[in-house]
Amino acid sequence: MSVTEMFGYIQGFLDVDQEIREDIRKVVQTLEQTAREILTVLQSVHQPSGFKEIPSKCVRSRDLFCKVRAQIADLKTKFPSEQYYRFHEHWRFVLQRLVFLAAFVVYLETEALVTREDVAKILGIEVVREKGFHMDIEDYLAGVLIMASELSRLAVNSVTAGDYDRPLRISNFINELDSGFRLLNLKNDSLRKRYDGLKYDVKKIEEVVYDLSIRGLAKEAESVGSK
Amino acid sequence: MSVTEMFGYIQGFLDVDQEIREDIRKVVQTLEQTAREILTVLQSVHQPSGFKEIPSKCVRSRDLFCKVRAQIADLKTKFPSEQYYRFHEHWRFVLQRLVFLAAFVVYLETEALVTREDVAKILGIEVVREKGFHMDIEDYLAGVLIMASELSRLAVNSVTAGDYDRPLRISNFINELDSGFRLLNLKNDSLRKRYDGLKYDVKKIEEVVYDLSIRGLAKEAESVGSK
Amino acid sequence: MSVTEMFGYIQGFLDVDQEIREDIRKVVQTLEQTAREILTVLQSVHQPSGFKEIPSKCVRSRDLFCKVRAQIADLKTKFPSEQYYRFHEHWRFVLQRLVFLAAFVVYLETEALVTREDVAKILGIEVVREKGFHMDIEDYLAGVLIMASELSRLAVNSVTAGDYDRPLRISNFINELDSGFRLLNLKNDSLRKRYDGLKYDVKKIEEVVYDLSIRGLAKEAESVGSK
Amino acid sequence: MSVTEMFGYIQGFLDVDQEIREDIRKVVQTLEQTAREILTVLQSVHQPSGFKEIPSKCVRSRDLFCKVRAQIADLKTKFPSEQYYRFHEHWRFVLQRLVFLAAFVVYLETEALVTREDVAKILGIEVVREKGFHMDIEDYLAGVLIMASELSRLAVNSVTAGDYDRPLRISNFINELDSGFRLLNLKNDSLRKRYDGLKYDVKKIEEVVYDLSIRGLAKEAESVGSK
Amino acid sequence: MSVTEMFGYIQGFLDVDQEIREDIRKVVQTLEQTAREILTVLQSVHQPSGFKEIPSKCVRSRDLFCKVRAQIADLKTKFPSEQYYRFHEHWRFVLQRLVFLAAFVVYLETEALVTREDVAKILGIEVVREKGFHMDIEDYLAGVLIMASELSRLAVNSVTAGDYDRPLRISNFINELDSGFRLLNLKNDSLRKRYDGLKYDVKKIEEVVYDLSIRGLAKEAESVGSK
Amino acid sequence: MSVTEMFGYIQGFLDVDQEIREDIRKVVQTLEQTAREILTVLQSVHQPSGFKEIPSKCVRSRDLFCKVRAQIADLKTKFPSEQYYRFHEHWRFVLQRLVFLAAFVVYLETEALVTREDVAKILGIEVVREKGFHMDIEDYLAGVLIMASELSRLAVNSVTAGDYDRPLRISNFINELDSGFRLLNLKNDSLRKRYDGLKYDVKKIEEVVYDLSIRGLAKEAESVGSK
Amino acid sequence: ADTSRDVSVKSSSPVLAAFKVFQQELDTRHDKYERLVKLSRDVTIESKRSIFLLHRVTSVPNTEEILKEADLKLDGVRHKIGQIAEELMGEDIYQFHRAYTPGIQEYVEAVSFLHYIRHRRLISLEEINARLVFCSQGAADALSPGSQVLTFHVTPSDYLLGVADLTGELMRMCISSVGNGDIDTPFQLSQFLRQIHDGFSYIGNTGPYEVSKKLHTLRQSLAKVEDACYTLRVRGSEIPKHMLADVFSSRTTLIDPEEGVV
Amino acid sequence: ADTSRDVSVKSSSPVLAAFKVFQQELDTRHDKYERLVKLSRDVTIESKRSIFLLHRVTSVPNTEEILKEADLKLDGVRHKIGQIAEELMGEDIYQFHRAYTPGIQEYVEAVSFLHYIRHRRLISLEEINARLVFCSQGAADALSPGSQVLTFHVTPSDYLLGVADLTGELMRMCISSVGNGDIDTPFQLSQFLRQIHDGFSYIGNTGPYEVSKKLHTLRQSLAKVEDACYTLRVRGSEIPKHMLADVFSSRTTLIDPEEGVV
Ligand SMILES: [Mn+2]
Ligand SMILES: [Mn+2]
Repeated sequence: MSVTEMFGYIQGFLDVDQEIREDIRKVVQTLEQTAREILTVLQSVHQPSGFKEIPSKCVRSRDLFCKVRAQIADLKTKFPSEQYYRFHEHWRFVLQRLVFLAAFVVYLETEALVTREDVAKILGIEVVREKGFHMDIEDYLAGVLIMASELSRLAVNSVTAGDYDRPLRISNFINELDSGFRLLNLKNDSLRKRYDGLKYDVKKIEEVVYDLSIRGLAKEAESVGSK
Repeated sequence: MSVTEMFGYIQGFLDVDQEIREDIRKVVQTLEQTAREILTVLQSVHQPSGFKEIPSKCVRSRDLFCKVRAQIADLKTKFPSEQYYRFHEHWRFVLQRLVFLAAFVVYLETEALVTREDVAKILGIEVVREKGFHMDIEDYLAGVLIMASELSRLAVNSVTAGDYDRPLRISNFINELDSGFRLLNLKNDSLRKRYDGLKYDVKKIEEVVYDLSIRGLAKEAESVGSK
Repeated sequence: MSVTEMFGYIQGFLDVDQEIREDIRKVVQTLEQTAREILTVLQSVHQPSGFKEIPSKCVRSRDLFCKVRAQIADLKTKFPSEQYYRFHEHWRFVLQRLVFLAAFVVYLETEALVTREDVAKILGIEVVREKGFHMDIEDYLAGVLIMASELSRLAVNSVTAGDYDRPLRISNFINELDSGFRLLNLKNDSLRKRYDGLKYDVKKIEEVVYDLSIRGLAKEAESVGSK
Repeated sequence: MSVTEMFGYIQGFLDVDQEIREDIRKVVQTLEQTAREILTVLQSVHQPSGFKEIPSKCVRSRDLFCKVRAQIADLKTKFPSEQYYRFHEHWRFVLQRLVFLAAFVVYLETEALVTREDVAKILGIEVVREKGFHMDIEDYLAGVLIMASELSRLAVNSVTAGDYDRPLRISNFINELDSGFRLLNLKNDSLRKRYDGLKYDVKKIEEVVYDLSIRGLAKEAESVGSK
Repeated sequence: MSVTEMFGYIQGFLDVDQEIREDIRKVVQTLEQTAREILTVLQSVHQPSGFKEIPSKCVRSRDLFCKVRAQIADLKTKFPSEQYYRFHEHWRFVLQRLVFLAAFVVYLETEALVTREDVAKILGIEVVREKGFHMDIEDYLAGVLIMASELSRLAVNSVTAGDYDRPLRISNFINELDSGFRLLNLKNDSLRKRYDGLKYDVKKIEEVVYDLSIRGLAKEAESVGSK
Repeated sequence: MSVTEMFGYIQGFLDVDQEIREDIRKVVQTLEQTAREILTVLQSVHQPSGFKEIPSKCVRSRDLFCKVRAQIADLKTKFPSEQYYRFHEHWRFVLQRLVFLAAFVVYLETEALVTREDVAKILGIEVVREKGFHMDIEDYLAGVLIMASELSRLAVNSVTAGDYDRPLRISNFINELDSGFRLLNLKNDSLRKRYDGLKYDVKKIEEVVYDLSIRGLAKEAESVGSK
Repeated sequence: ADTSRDVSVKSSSPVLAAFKVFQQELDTRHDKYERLVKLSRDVTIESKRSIFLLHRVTSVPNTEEILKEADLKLDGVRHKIGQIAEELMGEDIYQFHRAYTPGIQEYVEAVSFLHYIRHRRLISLEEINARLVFCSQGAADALSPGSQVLTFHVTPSDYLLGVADLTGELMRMCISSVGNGDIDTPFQLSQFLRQIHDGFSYIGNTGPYEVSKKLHTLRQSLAKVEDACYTLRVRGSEIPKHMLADVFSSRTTLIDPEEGVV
Repeated sequence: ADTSRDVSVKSSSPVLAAFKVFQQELDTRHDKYERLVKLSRDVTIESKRSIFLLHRVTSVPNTEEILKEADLKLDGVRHKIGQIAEELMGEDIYQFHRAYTPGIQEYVEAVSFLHYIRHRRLISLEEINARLVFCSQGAADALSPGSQVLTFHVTPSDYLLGVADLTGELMRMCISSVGNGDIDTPFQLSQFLRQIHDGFSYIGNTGPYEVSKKLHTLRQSLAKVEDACYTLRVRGSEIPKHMLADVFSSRTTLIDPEEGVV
């Protein structure tokens, strides 16, 4: 095989790789678009008027997650499933945002932490790597931490909207989350940094609960906390 | 000695250094794990229900410090004791966390500032550098400042838990600490930065006391302050 | 003049410059020490018991300002007076702290804003640049803003100490100051940032006044607020 | 599953990942050591005296590649083969060095470009990703480009050693290589950058040929060039 | 012990530390000054006229090293010898420069690599850490690498000055040095980076030898190279 | 118009912008491909055998420029013509390469500098901005400078190929170009940097001419050089 | 002989003739760029001063006076932008965009701040551009009725970047309002800022790169404003009912937390 | 009631009166700073153009003409520096130093380049300052013999930074000289550059921070110049003795390598 033939042959490989990346980029762009749409829907829960509409906003988001599943299904067709980590960087960012959005919807619906299994179901992907396009564990954790920060904002705005119970429930939830993370021996730099941010969220929410409690607006606090 | 011999000889030195660092890193990892465990035990004092359990939590922490002492004893065996500052960076971070935890336990037990001597005893290390693996003074101060920030959080959560006296006592303690630090002529950058954070803690706690006092919940404030 | 001579000549300049800076640094260190001492004296006004002792604390501070004047007099001898801005950065920080301390003393004594002229007198320096070591206007303003922040803390602690009139007077004073600052066109620099902080001080004091007024603890509050 | 259980479970995953990485790092270190040994053997070809010994040096290198194959075989056992790209960064650097060394040996033996298949054989890895630990195409190209730069050095040193024919042959070889690369549509940043370096190698070698030709030391140049 | 007493006590420690550092800084400044003087003396060897004066320049440098020894002797008195690594950063930079200068002088005198023992003697320090202020091995290596880069400049300027033999000798020397470094398994980042620079020096010098050899100016090249 | 409408409106702009850029990128890719093809054709002039084939290579290149013109015609349809500089960065790089190729062909054909008008014609674009997609003056100059560097390479390879006249003609040409560039006031940008490179090209060619003239291989050299 | 080689380049050379043209073309371009940079700096400074002036509205009784003064100041700025437009007449504006974009962004910030204070809504790009129509100076001399009209177009990117900075000023205004006992404004501002924040979230990373950098500051500003509203709400929750009428009659928003705010 | 609190601040308040004075003082200061920035930009651009002009000396027969033209251009720059001096009259120059230091450094670069070309030596700080003496504009009107004299002092730091940049231009000049067949200049330049390099090494890190940053570029420039001299030397080594007289009579430096250069 001459050098020219060899390089022609190699160019074939490179072309395939570049096409795959181009295809992935395009699908990821549509995913980002949908993620932004869901975000816009969910951000309205911070409006004073938005609190009553939480259920309907969740429903709307759930609808949009159908679109997400279709787009991820499309994404999966763009590359051999066992090369997940080869192209991981392309969708990593948007997937973390989607985990956040899914976790936020689930929290608003049930006030519980979405499991990795549930997120996988909502996004239409696998839990276990061996089965195909899956939920990377660090991305799952990153998404959950983004939600924690959103919840501290929600606690503040709940009070503004006159809902004095929600902050107490958020406080308990975030504390539980914090304990969970403390079990982990994080090495990953960006995740570690995000986790440091959680401490501020915990503190912020505690201060909200404090403000309510000193004014006698949170009589339930103790009963909730001590159960 | 030929150049080759000389460099072969030098490689020997470099290898030893590498191995020492590798060994230190491993022990430090176990220390970090134990530090996280102690933190988990102590975190519960911020819970409304946790206030009653402070004594028992302190006991549990004291138990875990046995483990810390064993691990630090192990750490000491990994390098010649007079080369403390050569490898200082490896354990600096975790040691400051451990000082914080020790200082926090002592505060919860006695509402007093742990001395450097006591910290050294709790961690199973020396006070004076000449005697071996010791308590570096800047690390001691850094740990104390971490505790100050934890106490401002505790003041807030005390109120939520209905304990209106504790914030006043914390306020006095923190003020004393602040005066102490004002005596110091700090040059060290990271320590100086941490110390600047202390001002916020002081202010935060004063505001908690204010909130109690304007609502007539802190009649003792003045009597405590004037003693 | 040969290249070597030329560089020798320039080196001469640089050496002199280095020496001057070294000398300045030393005097500035003593100034910082004195500033910390004055601060320690004045900090006690935040204590519940400290309110009665304000006059005596002011006297003590005034004494310490003698020391400051002597140290600044020393500082002046270290460099040609018309090169003030060449070395400005060295004393800028401490001078702002000293303006703050002087302004705080004057406020505690008279509840009025110290003028630039008065600060200059207290520090033993000139008002006008042409006359020698002088009070830079931005440093004066920065010092005043540090005091504003201290006053918001004082307003909070006054209430704790049971002095319900002081916050109202502070409120009026700070409002006047705020109006003054609104007249200025600041650059995007550290002074601008400090001035942004003033808004929070005003807000905090307004909250204190509000707390007092809704509890009927400050009848004057009403009259001030509604006129 | 409680949050605690869930996080405990997640920690398991994280631990496995970290152990794998630790294992890989260790094997990669031994590979780097062997790569340095091969390099030392091959470096002697740049010595005036080294030219006669090229065949024996190649034989010695071939021996050392046995060790490389054993080490890579070990590396393969450290992680599931389909997760190649997850851990790619760990061995990428050393693998490119090994490709360079293999390509250099093959060039010295045959004055031909090693094929990807041959490199894979020399390193004891697969060509096709599907079959297991394989020769990533970009790493192959990077290794070839490192060799090109080594050849420009060899051209220079050949002249010093009195071998005036070799530069001409290298020039033809490098030109062919350059044509090959020009067929590629490179996107990859680091590879593109390395490729830009090839232009300098081409130019350098042309200047060596020029130097020979203007001094009448390279009569064969034209005949070689026109075949 | 009250908090105030304790902090007063701590301030004592901090003061000692700061004084030590201040003292060290001053001595290091004088060392830097002397190092610059030696550099100025040695840089004249790059002048066309400077080549004849190499011996006298070496003598002058040797004289200045007396001053260095006195200054280092002074430095040693500034801190307890077993705390070398606590203050290492202060003199690290200047010590590497001094190693370079010593290595350069020794090379100019003997065309051999200075040993760590010799450097230690020239600088008046110990080889072994246990004996006191010693020659850190990485600093020794860094200094040697700085010299390598200076030698590539010297090779160029030798030719300009009409000395065609020196480059060949430098080339052999640098090649030997390169082989030596290849034995090392460098982890240290800054050292590794410096070592990468050595490759360019090797190449640069080879090109000088090439230029001489193709013009028949370096007939000795082969004989030297093959011995 | 509500805030939401306003952002929707702006989003519309951004979407259009994105699409335009995507379209431009695709056409630019095809242009880059064609540019590489032309380069491959022209590279062969550096081969000893290539000198005779220059005319035929130029013809082949001229053919490929038809393709370029078609592709640029396509590019023009992708955006409003008066917004050339909005998207300039996208084609800047490839356009400079194409100017280089056009200038190189014209030089090989006529040994004259292609005018801006001619380049514009070869690329099928305008000279004047007002008329549409045009030849930016800095891109034209950059392309010319790339050619200058190629010509210095050609001068070297001409000698290898036994053509001793060409370097002299190139020398005169490049000198004229250099004089032209000296008239310009450039900013500290990439063009300035490239122009600095021209000095090295001039120097290299001067060296070739010198080599020829001292060997009496170019009688014209003398006459040119001495007039 | 040193310079002998070069003399061979005759001054009649067509290459030199061409380069003389290039020289002029490049110098003209750079000079124009430089003039635009200077104009942009002027625009920036005067816009900043207008913003400072506008912040005074939260502390004086007569708002309208300040608004008028600010408008007058901005007329001066617009005059400068007119000079920019003059410079750009017949040019591809994107060629010089980098020279004047800082000034234009600051102007957008100032003018949208003024607009918000007066109308409590976001000024549109069209509204901004509508006021950037000028008579060309040359034509103005002739006073002819058909004098040439110059229009300056703020780009959507500059508009976005200016609005992103506006949020910082709105946050400052919010905090000042609370300090001055004004309770309506903070709630209004939090609504408005939230809308802008949601708008930017919607645009996300499809906008210019600088926007993503400013997004973080925007989020912080929003958080500060939301915190301020939160504080107003919790402290308002304590107000004794009987005090409402006589003490803080104007603070209607706080009367009854159950009624909801907005 | 929103603004009621603030009305209590009477406009007759001494605080407000004082701040009105501050306002004027700050604005005056900022305006002056801004004018200096603009003057500095002008100085920079014209100095750069002088440098470009001076590079033409290696390619034209009549050096003196270009030097005169450059001097004329620099007269214009000095006029601008005179305006800077005017602005700084009675001020602490270090207060505004940051505004005009880039321009002054560029001027030092240009004027020292011109000086080197003419005199082949380094201009001194005194020589530079000696030409920066102006008549104050006000006084110039009166044409009085005792009119006020303004002097501008380049600081040692600005001088050093300008000279550091000069080395880049000298390197360019060296390479051009080789390209133009001029062989004396490169060796002269390498000597001169080496002296400057040694001078900077001697100053080391005791100088201003920016110098240390420029030191790396200076080293690279020196290496390029030393390489050029090296090349001249090795290629010169091949010259056949019999060709010397008739072909390159002017290239005396290359005649006999043994004789040494310079
Ligand atoms: Mn702004
Ligand atoms: Mn320059």
